[in-house]
Amino acid sequence: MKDFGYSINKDKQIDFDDNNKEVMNKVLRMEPSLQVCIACGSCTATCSAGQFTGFNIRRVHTFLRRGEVRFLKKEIMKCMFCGKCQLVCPRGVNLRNLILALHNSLEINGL
Amino acid sequence: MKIEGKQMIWKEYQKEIASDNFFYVRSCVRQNFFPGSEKTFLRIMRDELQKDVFENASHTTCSGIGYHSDIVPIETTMTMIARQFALMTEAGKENFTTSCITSFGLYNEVLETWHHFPDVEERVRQNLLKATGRSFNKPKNISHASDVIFHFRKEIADRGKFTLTDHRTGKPLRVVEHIGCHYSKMFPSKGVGGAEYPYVLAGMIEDWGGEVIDYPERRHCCGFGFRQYLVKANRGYSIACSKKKFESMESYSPDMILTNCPGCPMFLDRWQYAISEMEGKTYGGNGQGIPVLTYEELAGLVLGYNPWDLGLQVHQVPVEPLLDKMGVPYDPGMKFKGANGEDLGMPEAPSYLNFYPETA
Amino acid sequence: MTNLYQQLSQDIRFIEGMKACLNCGTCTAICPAAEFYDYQPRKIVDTLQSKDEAAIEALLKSDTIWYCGECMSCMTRCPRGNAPGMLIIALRSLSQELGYFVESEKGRQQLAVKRTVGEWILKYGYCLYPSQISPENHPEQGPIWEWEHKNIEGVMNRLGANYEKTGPGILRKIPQEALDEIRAIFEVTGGMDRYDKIEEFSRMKAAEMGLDLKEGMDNDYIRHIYTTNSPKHSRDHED
Amino acid sequence: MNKPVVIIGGGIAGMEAAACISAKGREVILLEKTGQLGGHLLQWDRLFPTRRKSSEVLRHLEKGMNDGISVHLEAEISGIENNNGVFIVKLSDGREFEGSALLLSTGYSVFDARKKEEYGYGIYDNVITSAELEEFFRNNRQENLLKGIKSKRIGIVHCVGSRDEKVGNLYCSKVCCITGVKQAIEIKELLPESEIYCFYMDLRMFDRHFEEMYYEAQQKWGIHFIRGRMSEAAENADHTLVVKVEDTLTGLPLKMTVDILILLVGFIPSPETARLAGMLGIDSGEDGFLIVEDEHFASNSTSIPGVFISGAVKGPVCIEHTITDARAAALQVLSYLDSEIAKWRNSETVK
Repeated sequence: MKDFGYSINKDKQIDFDDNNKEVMNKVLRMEPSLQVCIACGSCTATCSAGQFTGFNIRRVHTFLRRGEVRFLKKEIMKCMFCGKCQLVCPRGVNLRNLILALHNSLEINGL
Repeated sequence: MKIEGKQMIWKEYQKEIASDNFFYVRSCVRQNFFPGSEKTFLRIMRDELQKDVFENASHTTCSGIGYHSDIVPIETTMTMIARQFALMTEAGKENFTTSCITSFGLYNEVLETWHHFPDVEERVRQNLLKATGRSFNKPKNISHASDVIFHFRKEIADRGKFTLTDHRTGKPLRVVEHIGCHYSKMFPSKGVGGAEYPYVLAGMIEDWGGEVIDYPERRHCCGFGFRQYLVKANRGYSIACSKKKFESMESYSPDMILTNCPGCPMFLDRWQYAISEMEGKTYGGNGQGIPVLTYEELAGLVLGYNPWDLGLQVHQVPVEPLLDKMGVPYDPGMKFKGANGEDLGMPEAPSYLNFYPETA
Repeated sequence: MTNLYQQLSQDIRFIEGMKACLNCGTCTAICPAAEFYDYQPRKIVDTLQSKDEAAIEALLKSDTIWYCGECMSCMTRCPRGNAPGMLIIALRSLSQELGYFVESEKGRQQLAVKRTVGEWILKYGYCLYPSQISPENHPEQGPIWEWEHKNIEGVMNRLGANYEKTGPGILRKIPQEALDEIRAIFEVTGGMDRYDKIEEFSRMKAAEMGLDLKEGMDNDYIRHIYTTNSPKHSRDHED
Repeated sequence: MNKPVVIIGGGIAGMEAAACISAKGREVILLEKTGQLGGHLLQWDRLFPTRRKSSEVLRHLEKGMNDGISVHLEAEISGIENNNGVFIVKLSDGREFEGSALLLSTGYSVFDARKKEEYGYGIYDNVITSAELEEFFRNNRQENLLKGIKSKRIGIVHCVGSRDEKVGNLYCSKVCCITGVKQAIEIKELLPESEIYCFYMDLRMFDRHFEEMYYEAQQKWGIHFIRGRMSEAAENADHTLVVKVEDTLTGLPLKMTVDILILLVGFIPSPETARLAGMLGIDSGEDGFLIVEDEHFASNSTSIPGVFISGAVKGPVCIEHTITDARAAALQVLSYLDSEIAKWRNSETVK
């Protein structure tokens, strides 16, 4: 193969058709309350880990729902399980369980 | 796909296209990479259609590539454009036609700005006068050269010797079109057919016997992106955009890609080569590429011009498969010869792209 | 203290491109740059709309504003009549005026553009000129271009060009009076100032980076900016 | 001032106002341009948020149609004269009616989705509007629509023709958000296996029970919501559609294939309203809807004494609020006529 001095950029677009929905479905079965998330961001605003790292739990959930799971494993390690997110959620979503279920399913799926 | 739906939109976007007495300005990219196309445009207009197309040797770039790669300020570009208008005015012309889509977009953009901000126009007039002593009238009609060919597409078909059909089966050839972003994305009403379903190339394809193939990434940019190609470090973006289009059109097995803008055919042609060298992938089946043509080249083929007069030999993706389908005769031995048949050597064959079909 | 937002709002492209953004993302959805870079036209408009001086300064010094390809697909679709691509033009202008462009890898590339297209405009009257498009800097142009480049006069003659000759035609020699007029236009309208600024700020940056910068393309700084592509721009970086 | 009240437009507002005015003993002439009363109710299947059949609401409105109301169908108006508060309404077939007050309740039109060219309505086979989906439901033809669908992924696009300067409509059409949620649930009921994605900018659940319905859509039916305005749709060779949107909550562009795309089309001022308003000299706002005398306190009267307006001629409105508005309009019409009578009595006394 010829070296042109650059390579073809990889796509960043979310390709929903090709993405991994298995982890999403598994996590949603484990924690159905995630379905009622309205993405208001209250969780992220109050998040202890988010004060000190780039952790954004609202985004973690959104990425999961779009099947963009490739960098979630690294992300969820930042959560400290303090539970403030759950306390403020206006829809009563069990967000601690999101992280636990993600740990579990990413492991099972070898991600 | 319901064609009536598109026809309805096409009706909404009819633009006025002048039919004679043009002031013609050339394109930076087309002159370098498709000189035969500009030659062919003038040949069709002057020799076939007996139209008056005037070119002033002193006209220049509009500086559009510089402007869109942001090294040339808007004030400078507007004044460069004003100078072109001044040359047109001095030539006694009112119908401005340009070989370049970036220019076409900029001319429309600048006129739009002047319309909303007359003080800006006044300043440009003063600057032009100060720098060159010239003054100008605004054109009555601005067209891209493809608008003009579109305008005369039926006349061309009437004189045509070949059609966009497979001469062995009689079936229409499958053509994907690529419009070029600045043709109508900024000002939909300035382009034939608007921004979403431009008709400028589709109309030529239909009237010359082909079938227009719509594919999902039809509207995507070829990836030029000005600075995104000009600087080598950025070309991974440029090629990725074209690749996205090839991947999207591949399953439709198009016989050719027809283009509007000067830059797009160069990129759609060269990136097929680069992808083949980087990934071993070709898009036309049997190691072949998908031939990419300019509208002038296609018009020339329809009219029966010699493919090597049109400049089809300077394509990296060989066009012979298309010529064979259309039944256009050509002399392979003359492909890379000079004007008087002199030997200019032969280009090297790429590693994967089938460049010399007869030796394959 | 200069107010960056105020400076931007003097720019005609800013006036035309900035209405009121509702963050719907219709621009980002079809933006080619958003597909391949960490770039969202929506965020550009939102940042500008916030009038947050620190955020705007960061933007002017960032790689972000240099990712856009100015295809203007965003302009077709915005439901509020904004034109993020036009705002990019205004941002890049100001970034160069203030010398902020040299603070980012992608911004520094402006010198390479100026030394190629920028100088070709003044010298040849066109943005591109075949003798200058070297196969080594443009390997993707392929063997066909190598052949053309080697036989440029023969090929251009075959295709009916008026290569380097007087009178009208393809790739003709532009009359000296016309080139003088272009130069005068650049002098009068700030084009030359822009070129000088790109040169001057780049010279300072090259010194700071300890890279040699001479005239032309054959020097360390130009080679560096022309070819350096940090992995941070690509998706591989995230994986 | 003792002549009847002429109501133009026999949809929800016109019917309810006619019933209320006539209940107070005033004679009413109700003119309807089509062959049937009911307006847009005739097009819908079930209504949000109650899921009550549209025909049920229509039956209720029809109960108000008593002997004091003379209904004239196929009434195409050719001219209106205003002789110092006496209105002469002329029809193109020669019929003529006189009234002491005029109520305009000519409603709205549904946005023509073809104008959003990039969504391919009228071009791509599987792009339909929310109004068409109602037709399918009404006629129990949804199987027709949904048959042959493979993955059964359906996209619902919010704000089609609304909040969009490109088509000249800056305003919000209000009812589309909840209509989308309702239709998503209805599709899920029919096709439990389907995946439904709503593409929205804001979910404007402005009225009672709407938010609850949105909650139900998520919780019970697993309907997905992606925050981003759809930028374009393109057709695949197999007639499925690729849609492009920014998932603004991740900040990334997203593409997905759907089998069917449903466009939630909004309100536009009806051309008929504009024509009649022109005859009467009532002004319309920049959005094309008619201007009321006072947004708060005279929201059914206009700049012309004796001319009243009600319902969607004033802008996007749901059925419940249309009915309430029609009653308010009836009250304003009746008060106007009472005060006219009082003025006349006073002037008689002075004489």
